[in-house]
Amino acid sequence: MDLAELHLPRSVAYVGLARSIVASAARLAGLGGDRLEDLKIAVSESATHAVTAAQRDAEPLVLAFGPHEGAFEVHVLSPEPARRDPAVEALREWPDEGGLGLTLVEGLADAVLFPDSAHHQMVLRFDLPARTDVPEQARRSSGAPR
Amino acid sequence: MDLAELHLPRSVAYVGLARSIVASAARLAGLGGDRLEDLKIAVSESATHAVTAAQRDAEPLVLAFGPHEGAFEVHVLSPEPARRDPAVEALREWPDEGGLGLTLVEGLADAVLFPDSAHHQMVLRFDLPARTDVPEQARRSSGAPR
Amino acid sequence: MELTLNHRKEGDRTVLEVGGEVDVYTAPKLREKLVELVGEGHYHIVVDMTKVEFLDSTGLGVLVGGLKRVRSHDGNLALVCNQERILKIFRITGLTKVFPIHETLDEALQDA
Amino acid sequence: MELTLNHRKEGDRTVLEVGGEVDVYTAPKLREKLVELVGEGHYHIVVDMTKVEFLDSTGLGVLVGGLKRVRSHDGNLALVCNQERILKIFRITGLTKVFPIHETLDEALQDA
Ligand SMILES: Nc1ncnc2c1ncn2[C@@H]1O[C@H](COP(=O)(O)OP(=O)(O)O)[C@@H](O)[C@H]1O
Ligand SMILES: Nc1ncnc2c1ncn2[C@@H]1O[C@H](COP(=O)(O)OP(=O)(O)O)[C@@H](O)[C@H]1O
Repeated sequence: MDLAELHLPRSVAYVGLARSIVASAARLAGLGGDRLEDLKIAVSESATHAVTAAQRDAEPLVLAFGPHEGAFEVHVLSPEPARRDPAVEALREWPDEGGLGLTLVEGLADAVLFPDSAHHQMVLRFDLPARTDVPEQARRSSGAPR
Repeated sequence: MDLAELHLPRSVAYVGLARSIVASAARLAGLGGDRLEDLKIAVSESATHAVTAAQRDAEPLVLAFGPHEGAFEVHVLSPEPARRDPAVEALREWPDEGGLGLTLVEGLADAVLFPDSAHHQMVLRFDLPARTDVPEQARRSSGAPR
Repeated sequence: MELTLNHRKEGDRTVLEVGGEVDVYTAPKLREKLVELVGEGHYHIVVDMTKVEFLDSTGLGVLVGGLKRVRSHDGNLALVCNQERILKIFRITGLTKVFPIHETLDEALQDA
Repeated sequence: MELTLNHRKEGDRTVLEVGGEVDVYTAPKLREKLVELVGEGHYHIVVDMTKVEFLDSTGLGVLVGGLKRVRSHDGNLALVCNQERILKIFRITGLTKVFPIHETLDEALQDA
């Protein structure tokens, strides 16, 4: 599984760049139309979570992505997923509205996996259309060459 | 200078993904139309050079990019820039046609810099239109937030 | 794409036109605007999202916050949205039951 | 975007239609095709690049190689290209002086 990796400064200013870059890779991999919009929102949620949950903004936000086993996958490493940063928490005006982000991700992706049991990593999967529909090079050049 | 970094497997299959991702970041940063096409070609040349000049394909191809001092910059680390890999050289049918790549990069970018004297790194600069023409968030979200 | 915010009075309603991308980076501007409007006594707000190009849960949270704010003044907050991709995220999160959502601004303004 | 290659005879010329992206990943297919055509005795080739969406120096190198190949058989290789962004890279590299470049296929076929 040869994924592309995007490293961004861990700042809310880069969440827009994250979703737009991952979407352009997904388009090359054969994801189209509405599914690209779904992917953009799901990536935005995961990146927002990873950025705002971080205790230190020194380490970059890392997203790994590419086609894998029939789906376009996005891997997001989320620091400190279980605990909430009190500083971020203090900014929340509506703590009782929590959970919208994860609800959206689960509603939009075809699958959401947490490969490590501590939930430090989140994998979003968006099923790709059958291979015959996708230009061959586009698929290869946006991820695993074979 | 907070650049985004793209890490790709060092394979010719990923050069297309590299140019398309860097172009989508440049578009967000305010680069438009023909200049995006120029950038795509220049990035393709640099990435091709970095991939084919590598002695080992273990290390990833790394491109760093973002707006900086009025231009959209792309930094490409090129392993072994001076020496030619004999294996790659043997594949060349037209050794006397060498130099097309660097000629194109220099003809298409507004500036090409080699910050280290050993030429291991190449920086391509594409001037961005005056700030007033560019949507504010697009600029920020594709690179240096301030 | 920058977030754009423009408001105007339409009878007893205040129409807030939102354009561009609403995410964790731009949402604070939308929140400030809603806080400001309510602070100035605008309690009957119609948020026109026809020109919104991106919205995620951070934006949803800000809209929910706006709703709570106007309700604490016996006001209301309605939405105008005709884009399927944006309606979808209101449906997934169950917020279609929380906000009155209209297809056109006229429909929203005619609603009692 | 995959590289597409289709050839046909037009009188004494062979027209090779190239579509999609020609870069370091796809160029070997174009080179093989040119080697194959010359091997089969096609020495008067018109490469129609109207549908090319991307071309960089690797592609230029393959075209130069094709030109050398047909010339060693007293043949020729002409190009059809009407896209400014692609003509530009021929100009920058000085290859407009090396290849006959035509705006349309008709023009290329009428050229002696
Ligand atoms: N990308 C992620 N990786 C791991 N855990 C996550 C991720 N996103 C959300 N969570 C967890 O799911 C819970 C709800 O998060 P979220 O839906 O973002 O809530 P909110 O809407 O309150 O920000 C939190 O405990 C959070 O830690
Ligand atoms: N991105 C780069 N970084 C450093 N040196 C480069 C780069 N691209 C080309 N060069 C150097 O410039 C020379 C010409 O390279 P290039 O134009 O790619 O030649 P060719 O067309 O023969 O592949 C070579 O010596 C190469 O090492």
